[in-house]
Amino acid sequence: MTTWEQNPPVKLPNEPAITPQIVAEHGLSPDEYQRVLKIMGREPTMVELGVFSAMWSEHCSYKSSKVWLKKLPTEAPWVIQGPGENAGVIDIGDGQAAIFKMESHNHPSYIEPYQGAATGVGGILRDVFTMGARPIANVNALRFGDPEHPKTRHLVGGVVAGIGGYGNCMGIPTVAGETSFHRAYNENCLVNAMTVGIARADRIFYAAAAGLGNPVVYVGSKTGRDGIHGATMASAEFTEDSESKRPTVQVGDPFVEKLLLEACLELMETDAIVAIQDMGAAGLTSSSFEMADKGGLGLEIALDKVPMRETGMNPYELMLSESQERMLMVLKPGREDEARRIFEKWELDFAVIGRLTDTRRMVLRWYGDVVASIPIPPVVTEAPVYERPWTATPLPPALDAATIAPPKDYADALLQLVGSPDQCSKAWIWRQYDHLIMGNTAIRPGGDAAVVRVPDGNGKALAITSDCTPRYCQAHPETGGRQAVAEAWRNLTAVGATPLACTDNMNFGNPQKPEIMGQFAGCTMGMAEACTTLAFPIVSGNVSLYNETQGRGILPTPVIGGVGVMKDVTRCVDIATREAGLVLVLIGETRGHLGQSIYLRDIQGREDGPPPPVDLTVEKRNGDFVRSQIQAGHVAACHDLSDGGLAIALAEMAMAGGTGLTIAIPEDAGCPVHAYLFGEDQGRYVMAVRPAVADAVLASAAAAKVPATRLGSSGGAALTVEGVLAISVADLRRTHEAWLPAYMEVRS
Amino acid sequence: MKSAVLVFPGTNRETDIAGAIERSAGIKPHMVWHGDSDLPKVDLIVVAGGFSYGDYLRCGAMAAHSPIMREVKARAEKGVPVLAVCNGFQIAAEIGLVPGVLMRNAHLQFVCSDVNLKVESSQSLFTHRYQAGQVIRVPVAHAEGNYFADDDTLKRLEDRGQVAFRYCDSTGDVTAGNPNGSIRNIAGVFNDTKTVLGMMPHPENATEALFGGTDGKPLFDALAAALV
Amino acid sequence: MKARVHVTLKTGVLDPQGKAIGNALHRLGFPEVGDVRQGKFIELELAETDADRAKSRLDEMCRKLLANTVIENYRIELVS
Amino acid sequence: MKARVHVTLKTGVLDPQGKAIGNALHRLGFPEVGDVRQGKFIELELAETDADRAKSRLDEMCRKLLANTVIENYRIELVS
Ligand SMILES: Nc1ncnc2c1ncn2[C@@H]1O[C@H](COP(=O)(O)OP(=O)(O)O)[C@@H](O)[C@H]1O
Ligand SMILES: [Mg+2]
Repeated sequence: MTTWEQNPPVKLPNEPAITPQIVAEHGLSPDEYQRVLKIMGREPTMVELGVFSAMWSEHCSYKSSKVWLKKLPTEAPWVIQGPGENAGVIDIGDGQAAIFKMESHNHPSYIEPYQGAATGVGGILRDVFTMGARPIANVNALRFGDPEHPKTRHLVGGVVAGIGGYGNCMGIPTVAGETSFHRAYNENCLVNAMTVGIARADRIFYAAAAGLGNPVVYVGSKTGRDGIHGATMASAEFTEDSESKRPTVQVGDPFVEKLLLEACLELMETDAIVAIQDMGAAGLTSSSFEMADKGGLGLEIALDKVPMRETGMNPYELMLSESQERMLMVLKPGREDEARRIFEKWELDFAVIGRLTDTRRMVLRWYGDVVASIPIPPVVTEAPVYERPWTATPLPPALDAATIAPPKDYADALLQLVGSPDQCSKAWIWRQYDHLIMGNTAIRPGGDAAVVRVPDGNGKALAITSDCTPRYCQAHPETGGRQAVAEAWRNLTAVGATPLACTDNMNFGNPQKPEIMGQFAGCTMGMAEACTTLAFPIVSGNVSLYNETQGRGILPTPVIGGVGVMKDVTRCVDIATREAGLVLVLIGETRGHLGQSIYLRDIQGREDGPPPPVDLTVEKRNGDFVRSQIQAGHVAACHDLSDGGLAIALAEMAMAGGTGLTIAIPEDAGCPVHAYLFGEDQGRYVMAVRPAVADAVLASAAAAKVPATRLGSSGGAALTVEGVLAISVADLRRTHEAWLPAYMEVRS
Repeated sequence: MKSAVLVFPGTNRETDIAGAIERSAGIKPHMVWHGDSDLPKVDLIVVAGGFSYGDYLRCGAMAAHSPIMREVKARAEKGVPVLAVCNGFQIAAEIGLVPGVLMRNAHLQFVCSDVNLKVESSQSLFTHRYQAGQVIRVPVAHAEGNYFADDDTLKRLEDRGQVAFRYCDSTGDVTAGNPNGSIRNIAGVFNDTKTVLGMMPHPENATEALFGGTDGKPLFDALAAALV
Repeated sequence: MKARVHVTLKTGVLDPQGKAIGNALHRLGFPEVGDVRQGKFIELELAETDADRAKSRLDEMCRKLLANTVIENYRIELVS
Repeated sequence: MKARVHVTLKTGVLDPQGKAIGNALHRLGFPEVGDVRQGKFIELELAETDADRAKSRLDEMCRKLLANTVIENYRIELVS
């Protein structure tokens, strides 16, 4: 028996009685509140209620998604740490580890695009450096509403500036991403940020607290009233009155985060840290519970010791604040001064705020009084988990390409596509991101995957990409989930890298609707299958639900962030065909699948049909072949085929290299010309092969039973499909580069 | 060549430039924390890129007033060469080591991109490995690189050959290719003894073939050759 | 007519700029400086002679563009 | 004591931010807007009770840090 049980916690001045309304405002259902009462054995105080509300929010507890996430494969011999820590960790050789994760900041970015996106980047960076890694690359996956929607331009401008503003100041290159537009995101844009870092494989830092009596230390910025209820906000569907939730947006300070990064890495050079955890969503609450729970210990915190930015703050606010740029650490006993000196050198706050106990309770004190005392294990183990009802989306009936009209003019159609919002150059975006700092960027944004040399890594590099095709996921979630993983794997392969593992960001609508839950279930099953077959496990991830406004949900968007390794960075290739005389070889089988294609949507104005099937065995066979040819040095440029099919891929290669390409459609194509050019069959690549080895490459493809077609060659100043179209590379480029800057020029 | 690279809170391109120096000079520079009391005796002082003190008030303004910059200024006045890149240029301009100021980019956005630069003068210890008029390709990465100086200053700079680099297109046309609105396309300037070079572009990120090309390397080679 | 608009961060919103300026002033030997907040200040010429109408138009400009009312307050002042 | 400092670009110095705001206002349907200039606005708390001394200290702060007098003017105002 500890004293708190005889003396229930002290109430705060003016503390309201807990009414059903207050419970509801904390996002807890009546059932969930009953659980709270059972765990506590009495009515909670407001501070305690706030803690439960944060810990049991969708964002922190994964209550709707947990049962499905368990189905994802998370292991491989090279996985050091799978999901469950701040970020995933994989072995990349030479005693080094890559640490990475993706995270969403969708709702905050919609409300305040600059700060929402900026603090999203700040949050994911902390997740990675809290584990001991120096971040080496940032990635951003963005989904916006219809370009014609009055808010879209403002969101694009703010989000891009915010991502750049934070990453640039931190000095971490932003090297890859994706950006697309669809009316389904009109009221719910998606901002997913990923960070990849490098650490010594034998010096990874974890969150599990250990050592009875050890000091618990707060470092970083002071705590203010920002983002109180942020965690619950991220889990609540938007309604008309979301305006009233506005003040919950946090402001980031990338300069302080840069100092925090350097200070943490400096302290990590010593052996003073026992455990470390960043304060992200639900701030001090989730970080302290996570540390204590993982270590099977209790924690006593003197909240009055927390560095505060404002006067008059109370324990409730301190526990729920989402002020940025803060960390919680457990130190070895007696190492406080050493740590303090480092943080003070970097002009950061440092405070010993508590101790580890063996009570397995979270005891919060305020100037001596106990204001909350919560048993830790049940908050975690008895957190609600829902097996929400779900209904599967049936596979739409097949669409015969022959029933879909060819374009009136092939050249016009291709120009229209390369200049469309989704297919146009995103250079306007990545030019605002410092993608060159650190001097390790071998392949810049604009190709398939970015390639970044690993510092002190014996010439090895990481390939990094993010991918998802939401319209496929909408049409058939399982295929869409499979495709997202396959495309990420393919993009890594296309630069010559060996895909190792991925992180995911599951963005969906309201999981309480069976069709939406069915999308989640379907995508997860598809992803699981693809990850297993491709030996590409998920090592970290994030779920963002309730991306829904007035009953309209977003397209299901399970974004995959993939990481692969190249032993020798000099072997990587990009998509640019820079020289004449290269032989263009199409790898994979072309059936002319037009269902859910970009051609169908953007040229024919139809969003129907099934997505292209993904045969994972074929995917792996084709990809392994392509990689082997790149690594052997036979390939000068390579591009996978995705949105817009062969025609778009060739156009992108020609534009990137500034050289023309000429191909002929094979006689035995087996499908109409427009299906051959724009079909989105999976598992395909175009390789630009060095002429001297072209025959040998085709012969080894045949030996490996990989379909390979000699399409034509590079040279001249135009992209030519014999008898079908000819467009100068200059015209392609002009069109490709025009849309986004012109659109953003009219800034609002 | 003994060199020192200054590190302020928020500096973030110090490793890039230290790498470039080491590749050319074969010796690692001293990394000097802004709070360290003394600056080692070196042949070259480098003020690197980044966001010193967050650059929240005006780029370079806060770092310019640090004690170590007072020392840098004193050494520069005695003739010790100073290379000030990007945020370093902003700091150097703030304390008057080089003329002019750097304002917000005209388009108001951060810009990271390769640019073409025309080498205006090969008569300096920084540029003697280039030919005058040569066009080189190196990246920029900044939000406040819009160079400005009044007419008198500009006239003086031009008359004395103190413009080091100008933005241009691939043919060397210096009325094109301006990424930030800089007056007269000025990308880098010398002090009047040509011992201090302030420039916005990052030659350090163009010193390896696979990572941005090698057009920035002659600048470091030149320093390494001159300052033995 | 000439107008001035002041845009400031709402109380409680972190002001990294103000904080950095305060720290810098301390380092430069101004220990008397306490809290510092930074804001924006915009001067506009208006082809409008009616003060009321000008004010209501300025108010609209602030809400639409000049201020981000999620985190900022604004104040309008007519100068002449 | 509380003080306000306004830092503005000198006339003749190009103000891209002001220009961009002006253009954006035109596009948003405010054709009555003419010239726009943007400046900074800094509010400081001072542990100082003598107005003259405060002013001279503020002047020093402006010259040393808050304004770049090559391109900017500043104006000091004591509020209370
Ligand atoms: N927001 C962004 N930030 C950085 N790079 C981006 C962004 N959006 C798109 N890109 C880059 O543009 C290129 C094309 O993107 P995408 O069409 O999605 O490629 P893919 O079809 O190969 O997945 C990629 O190199 C990608 O990294
Ligand atoms: Mg691709």
